[in-house]
Amino acid sequence: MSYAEYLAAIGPEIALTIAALLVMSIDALWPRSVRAIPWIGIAGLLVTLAMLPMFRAERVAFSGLLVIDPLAVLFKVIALISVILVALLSISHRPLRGFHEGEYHTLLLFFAVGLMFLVGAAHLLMIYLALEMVSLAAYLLTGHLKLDPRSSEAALKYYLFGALCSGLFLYGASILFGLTGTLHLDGIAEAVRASGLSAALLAALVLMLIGLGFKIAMVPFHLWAPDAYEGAPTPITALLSVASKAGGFAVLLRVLAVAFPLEALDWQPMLWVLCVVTMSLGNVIAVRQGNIKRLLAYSSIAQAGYVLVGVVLMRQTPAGLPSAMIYLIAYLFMNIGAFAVVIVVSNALGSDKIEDYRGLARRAPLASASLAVFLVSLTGIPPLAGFIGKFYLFAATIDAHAYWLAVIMGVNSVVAAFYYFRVVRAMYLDAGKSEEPIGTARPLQVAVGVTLLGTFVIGVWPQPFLLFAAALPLGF
Amino acid sequence: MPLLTITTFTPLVGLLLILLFVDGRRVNTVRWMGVIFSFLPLLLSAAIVAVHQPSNPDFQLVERLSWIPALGIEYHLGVDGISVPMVVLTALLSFVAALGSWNITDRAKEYWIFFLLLQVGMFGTFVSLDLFLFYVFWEIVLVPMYFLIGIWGGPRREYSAIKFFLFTLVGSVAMLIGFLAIYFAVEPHTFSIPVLLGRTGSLPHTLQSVVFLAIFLGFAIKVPVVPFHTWLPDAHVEAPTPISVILAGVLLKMGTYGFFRIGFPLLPEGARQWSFAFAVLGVIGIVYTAYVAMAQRDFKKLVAYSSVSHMGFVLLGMAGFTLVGFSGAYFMTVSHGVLSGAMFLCVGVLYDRTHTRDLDAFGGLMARMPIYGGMLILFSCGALGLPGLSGFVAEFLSLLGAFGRHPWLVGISVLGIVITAAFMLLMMRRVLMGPLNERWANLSDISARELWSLIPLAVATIALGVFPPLLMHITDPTLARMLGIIGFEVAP
Amino acid sequence: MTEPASLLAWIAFVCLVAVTVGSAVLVVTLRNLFHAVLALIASLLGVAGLYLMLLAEFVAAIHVLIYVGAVATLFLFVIMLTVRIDDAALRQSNRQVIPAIALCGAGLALLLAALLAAPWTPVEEIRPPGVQQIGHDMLTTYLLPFEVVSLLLLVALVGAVTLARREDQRT
Amino acid sequence: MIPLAPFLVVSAALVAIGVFGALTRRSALGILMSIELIINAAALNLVAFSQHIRTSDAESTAGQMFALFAMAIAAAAAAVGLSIVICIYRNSKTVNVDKIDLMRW
Amino acid sequence: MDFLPALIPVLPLLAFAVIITNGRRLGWSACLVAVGASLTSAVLAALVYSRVLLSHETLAWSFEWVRWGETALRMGVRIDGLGALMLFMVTVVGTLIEIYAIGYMAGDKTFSRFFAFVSLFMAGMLGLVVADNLLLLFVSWEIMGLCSYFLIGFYFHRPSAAAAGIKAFITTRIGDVGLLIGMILLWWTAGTLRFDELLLAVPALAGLGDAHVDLMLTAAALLIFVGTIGKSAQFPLHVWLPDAMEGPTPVSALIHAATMVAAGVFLVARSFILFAQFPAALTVVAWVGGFTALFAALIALTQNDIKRVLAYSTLSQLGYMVMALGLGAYAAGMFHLITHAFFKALLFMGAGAVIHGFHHVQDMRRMGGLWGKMPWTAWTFLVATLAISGIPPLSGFWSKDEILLGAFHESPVLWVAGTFTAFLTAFYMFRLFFMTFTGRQRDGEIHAHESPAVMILPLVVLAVGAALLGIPGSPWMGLWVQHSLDVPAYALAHHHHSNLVMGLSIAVAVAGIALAWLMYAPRPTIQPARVARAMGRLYTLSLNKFHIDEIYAALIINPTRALARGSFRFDLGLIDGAVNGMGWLQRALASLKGLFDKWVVDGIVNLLATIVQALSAVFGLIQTGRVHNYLLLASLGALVIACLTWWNMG
Repeated sequence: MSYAEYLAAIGPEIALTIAALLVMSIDALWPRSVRAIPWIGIAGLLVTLAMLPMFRAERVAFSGLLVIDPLAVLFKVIALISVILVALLSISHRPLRGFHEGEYHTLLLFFAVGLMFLVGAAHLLMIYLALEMVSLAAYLLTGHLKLDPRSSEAALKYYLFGALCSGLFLYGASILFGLTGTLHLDGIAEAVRASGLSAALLAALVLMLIGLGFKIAMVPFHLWAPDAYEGAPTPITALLSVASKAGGFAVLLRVLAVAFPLEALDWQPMLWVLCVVTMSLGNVIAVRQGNIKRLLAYSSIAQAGYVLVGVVLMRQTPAGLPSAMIYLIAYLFMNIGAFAVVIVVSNALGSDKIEDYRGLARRAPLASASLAVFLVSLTGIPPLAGFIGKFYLFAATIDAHAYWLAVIMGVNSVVAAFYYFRVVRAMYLDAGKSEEPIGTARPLQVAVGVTLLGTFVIGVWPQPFLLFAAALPLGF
Repeated sequence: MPLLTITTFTPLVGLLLILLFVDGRRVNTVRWMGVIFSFLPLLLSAAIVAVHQPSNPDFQLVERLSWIPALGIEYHLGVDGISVPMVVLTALLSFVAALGSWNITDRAKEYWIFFLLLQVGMFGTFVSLDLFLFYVFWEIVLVPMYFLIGIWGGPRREYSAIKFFLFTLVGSVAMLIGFLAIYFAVEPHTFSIPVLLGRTGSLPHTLQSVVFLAIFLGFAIKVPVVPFHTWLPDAHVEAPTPISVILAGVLLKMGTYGFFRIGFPLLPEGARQWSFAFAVLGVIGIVYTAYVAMAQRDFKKLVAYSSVSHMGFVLLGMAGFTLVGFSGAYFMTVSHGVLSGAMFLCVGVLYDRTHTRDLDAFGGLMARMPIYGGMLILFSCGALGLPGLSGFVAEFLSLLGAFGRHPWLVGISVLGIVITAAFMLLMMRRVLMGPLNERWANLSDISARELWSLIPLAVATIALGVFPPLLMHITDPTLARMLGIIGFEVAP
Repeated sequence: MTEPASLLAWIAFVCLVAVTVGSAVLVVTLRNLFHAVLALIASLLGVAGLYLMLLAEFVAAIHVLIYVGAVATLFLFVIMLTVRIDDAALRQSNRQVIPAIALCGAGLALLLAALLAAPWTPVEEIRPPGVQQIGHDMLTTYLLPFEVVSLLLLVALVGAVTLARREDQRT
Repeated sequence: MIPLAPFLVVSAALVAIGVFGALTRRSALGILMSIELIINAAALNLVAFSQHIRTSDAESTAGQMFALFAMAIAAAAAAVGLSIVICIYRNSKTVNVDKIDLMRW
Repeated sequence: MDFLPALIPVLPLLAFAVIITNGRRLGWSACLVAVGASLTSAVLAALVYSRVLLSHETLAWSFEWVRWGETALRMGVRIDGLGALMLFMVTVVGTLIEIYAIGYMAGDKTFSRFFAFVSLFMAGMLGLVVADNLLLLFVSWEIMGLCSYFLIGFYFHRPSAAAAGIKAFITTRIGDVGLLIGMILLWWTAGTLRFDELLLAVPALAGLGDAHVDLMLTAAALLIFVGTIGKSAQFPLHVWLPDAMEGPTPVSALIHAATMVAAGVFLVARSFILFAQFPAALTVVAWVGGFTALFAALIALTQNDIKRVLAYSTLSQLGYMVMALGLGAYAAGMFHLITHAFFKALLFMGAGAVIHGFHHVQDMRRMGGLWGKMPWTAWTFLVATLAISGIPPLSGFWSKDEILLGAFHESPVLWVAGTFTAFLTAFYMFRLFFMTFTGRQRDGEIHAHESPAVMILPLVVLAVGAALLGIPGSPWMGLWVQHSLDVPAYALAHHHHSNLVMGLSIAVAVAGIALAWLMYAPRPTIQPARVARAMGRLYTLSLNKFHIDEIYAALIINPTRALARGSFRFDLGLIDGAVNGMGWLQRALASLKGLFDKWVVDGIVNLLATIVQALSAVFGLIQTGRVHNYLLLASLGALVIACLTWWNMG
């Protein structure tokens, strides 16, 4: 592998690492320039994002360790966009201001690097390594506000749960290595096809599923999510709910689609059950949540359930995978937008209780209108992004004749509407205690603007996004 | 000249203008812009009626743009015999409701924004020929309606608003599943209604009946059909007057229009299998809600239950599968739109003055408000099916149509007519007749603005009642062809 | 084909397994955390011995270096910092013991059943790759993980220092 | 030489003990130690497999390489874990998992 | 020029529109507009019916009203002999009553509204008479029903008037609904609603001998008769007519004596082709008519309110007409309708004059000796009373005699009942006359006065009509009226004259008058009070109208109201469960019984919402906040997944 090929394979990752190191050193050498650090980080991310199209050529790099294919590129785009937005959110998040911002943004960038490796990894070692890197960065970022007991408690729970799950994932990977004699996913697939179904293979799959399930907060491995989301600083909650979840989905897709061919081990019924339980439990518990971050946590668990529907059906219908992809893209904009507004409110009111959102419409018309748009889009009402995502998922279920799944999804979206609209009701229908308006910091306005634009554009003109998502060949 | 797109999106232009350029505090400018942008579609709908040739049953003024080729979805608009009257009715009632919203000053800017968005959704639903586009416009109506009921409504507005929203959402999810089942059942997959019209008749019968059930649920909640009707009284009682006019006058019609446009023509076999259940639900709707209406103390709830009862006729008329039945059902859709809209305006006029809707609180108002009394009597007579007004023509044609297949059900439904007459007259007596309740000694009669919003409706009721071909010459060719597609017409 | 394991090797293996599993049980049951860490060290040493049995000397050496040297001492420091005297008396395991025992027992049984019945393809003679082979692969095929692990360690370093540092020492 | 099976049993036992420890230890440190055990067991498993099963010559060192990286990562994870434990100690003066339930329902 | 007949109903309609829109400006002159309109239409009608009666031709004109696909509904006018006669009666009586009303209603502040509704009513009645198909007939039928509701409830500040209005409208509505179903059934079997086409279609269908078709047509006939029972207040839907007396007297005269109540009879006559083909339908009609006649006469005996007596007498006479039609004596029935319209209108107007003069007191027991004070009213009243009692040569005798003749030939039982009713009629009519006009004025302080000229004139004209109108229908002029009805071939053969029947009816009438003279003359020989005690139970039964109102209240009205309340509670409770609220949740979870109550009381819809809340609370609890619980649950979950998949795969 000549150095030119190195550069060609992981060019963007290298650029981002340089940016991260730059941010770290500037913070170390010129502490006074702390205002500029976040913008440098964002610039680095933007450059990497710009480089992505040049590095789109499909290839297998590092003798099979890393692969560049449409799935990887799409998820890199999702990862980078979400980290940029989170960085924007973090700038004006009051508790974070002046509290080790340098380290915070360094970790954020490394998190992004880890994510880019994760989505590209096609080798068990590489997957485990990237998984751990992302997780470690996530634990540290969650616990960043170390003076606030909630943040460190969140980090502890997140860490303990994550460490156990990744330990079991490693053990599962070792069994898989033992069965197949290779760590490359496609090598594993051939060996598995040859050897066929065995109890050990199932054990390996379940154990690995623990690790991946933890990452996408799938029931029963979602228990850490509500506390972690509530405790973590809000930008990080957004990061966890979108970026780390998207990374988890990328690996899950790659492992399930490549390493475990259906002929050998039919994992669809298992995933079907998990998907239904995730969707329903997430929606049902969210109904009685009083804290907006916890509510969005359960909603994010439920959304993971919806995306899983696409994963479950990806072998039955060509619409399976693209529908999961388009839903993830739509979900990115809706969710981060919602968290952006949560930050605006918590900066002004200092609380995340839904009661404190009463009468917000009069105090911050723009912010509450955009939160209303995000919540309505999460419910799946046209002409917004959420609807296109949900519609395509419904199309997949009907095309795959999974009528029961469609009905369950329908019921879930109705239950979801109930708690999303509880927030809308608090903002618009109930009367607030005070009237004085709430201002929004500039970076937050940019973040809300971008996400709002994303939600409307995907909703009204989804064609380019559908083409982009549909570019994923089934067997990749 | 894309007349349909302009009509549908004029309110949107108004909305954006108000949103971006008008300051919330200048209520007067907001009001005037709102009314103007509600009036423009009325002119445009007149233009549509002028351009549309009733004799040709095909889709006219068709506008076709490819929107999401990846899924084969097009931005496909068009009108025919059964959508033109709906567009006119929507335009008329929106203008009347806009007039009715004149004295809403609390958060006026938001009110008009939601009101205009509502109009976009309604117009879009009636002119779209692509199932996906239909669904999009169908759902757009939901959110503004939630806010309009939720913010400007009565004491229990939150409960009613969320109930309305969830009910309709359940229906639309079922409908979405139904549309997708049709989309995938037809080779090559398409959402466009004109293409599906010829094709879906030949689908396997079991599929058709199951899909029809799903789509039926979606429309039945909106119509509403009896077991799914409980959201209507709450939504009406709590909604501000102009919004109840729109809710009763137009939103209910989206359900019935759905049956005309999608339910029956696309799934004839399914419709035929469920025709008896359809008729039974219709009759239950007529008789049961008439009885419930009789027990009402609240004026608005009485009118709300009576409108559910009238929609029962639409179901009964369609279940007959005869051309006269379909014409009668469609006639009832339009006539009920006019009548219930007017009735709600009357309730509103009284509520604005007395701030109570309790029927027992009124009495002898005929002496104080003779013109209002006259109007209320005219519309109540229309509602109870007095010949010479549009209500009777609709009821007569529907029953005539349904008699062929369901003679006994028609017999039972007639009981509903008697009970409707009873509670309408009881209402008239409690409000207008009897000794003048001294609390209302100084009530002012109906104002010019309120009168001028009622007069077009009165003219419409009388005109349709005396000379039905005014509407039927537009709908007749289209319904005839639709029945041809459905393929089985029973005797006259 | 390597000759069947000599008696001596089996005895050594059994001792090592006893040490490892025994101290592992101690780790999870000892009430005093300090003793638990010592048991942990013993267990890790046992594992290192097993590596030697598998003729993976380099892995054994690294294992001892990292675990016994770094990780165990780190644990000791943190225990010193956080565990107060009166903590030792507390019953260390909580109410979940019974369900935990049942769960782990069942899990272990199922796992063993699955593993032992699996179609392993054991090779006749063990020709373990030497250190030289590992070194060569580390910098050729596995160069990328090598670099990425360094980034990971950097992340861990930056993060751990940020969190653990006492706040008042504002530089 | 010792066949493969005993090694699998040992590592499975260690994993079971590790999970048991994670579930029952009241102190966060206890849980950390148990998790270390699990990771070691997995590494042992890897090395055992890399010695015993036939692999393509390109991947002859895969098992050991994975074990090595796993150890490095475990060390890093331990460091992060312990720093979080210290944070928790500073904030709520205890590392006892039973008492750390500020956020529930 | 043949659309001329179409103008007849339109003129009063225009008058109605004019008066209702600018009622204030017109004020008193509204009556001129109304009377003018009815006069012009009377003249037009005269032109029309004179041409039709003299030259035996039928004028017809129609236009296409509604079209769907190929079938179309044509609407229009058709005047034949029957129509002509009705036109003559309606226009003459109607105009006279309007003139009378000018006097009677003078001074009432809602003067213009009264004439507006009277004009609308005239339009409805004329529309009914000239209609060439059942649908236009039904339309005008309902418009008349509405006017009767408004005119009965004209003094709307009086709660009893409003209640009577509703009672009238609902009861007639029940009848109308029967007619509606009958029309639809007819359309589905005969394929048309136009009378001329029915004349051809019905015999053809009956000829087929298909049992099903016969059944359908008989059902249609009976359903149409239900309409008549409603509108012409036959038993059992007669309860509304006596209460309708709450309205002003001109209204009672116009609507509840002459025209509207006769509409039911006219309907049967118009669609007689349907009844004639099926004897079963005819016998039902006959018996209902006969029974109503007898039943109403019995009640009239004991009534003390002057207008109530006349109301029951109208009921009785209508029963006669329906019986006549039922017996096939088509011409006799219609001739009686014409003559009855004249003398009953006169009786009501006379009573109105009495009430007007007697300061709105209607109780006969306080009257007496008004002959001296109101000579004109008394004379005209006497003529009418003689006519209704069937004393030759007045019109009542000829028409009633024809009916009894028909009854004599067809069904002896009905003939006996008819004759006995004739006796009762003569008795109660003269009881009324003697109590009102002869003897001393029992209530001293009310000094009655004669009515103004504008009221007297119509009385006199009608008196002349009541007297002489019998002649054209009597054998002296060769039954001209009956023949001009161009009795359709299908009507039963005309019966030859029988002296026995004529003699007996005269005798019965004279006996009735004599008995009345004995009981109620200035010096009664038989004390009515003693007779009342003697009759005992029968008297009290007849006094409170055989408790029909109470029976209906118990059987129909209250159960309907209870059903309505029940449905509303059902709607609120079972389906909607509006009674929700989170408080229920905690208690409901406590007890299974609570859950049952929840399901029944809270309703399906809100139960779903509550179940979701309950589940949410339960599942929310697994988030205990303690990490090791999470770990336990997670590993448990993993194990369960593994086992399930293995079991599923295995």
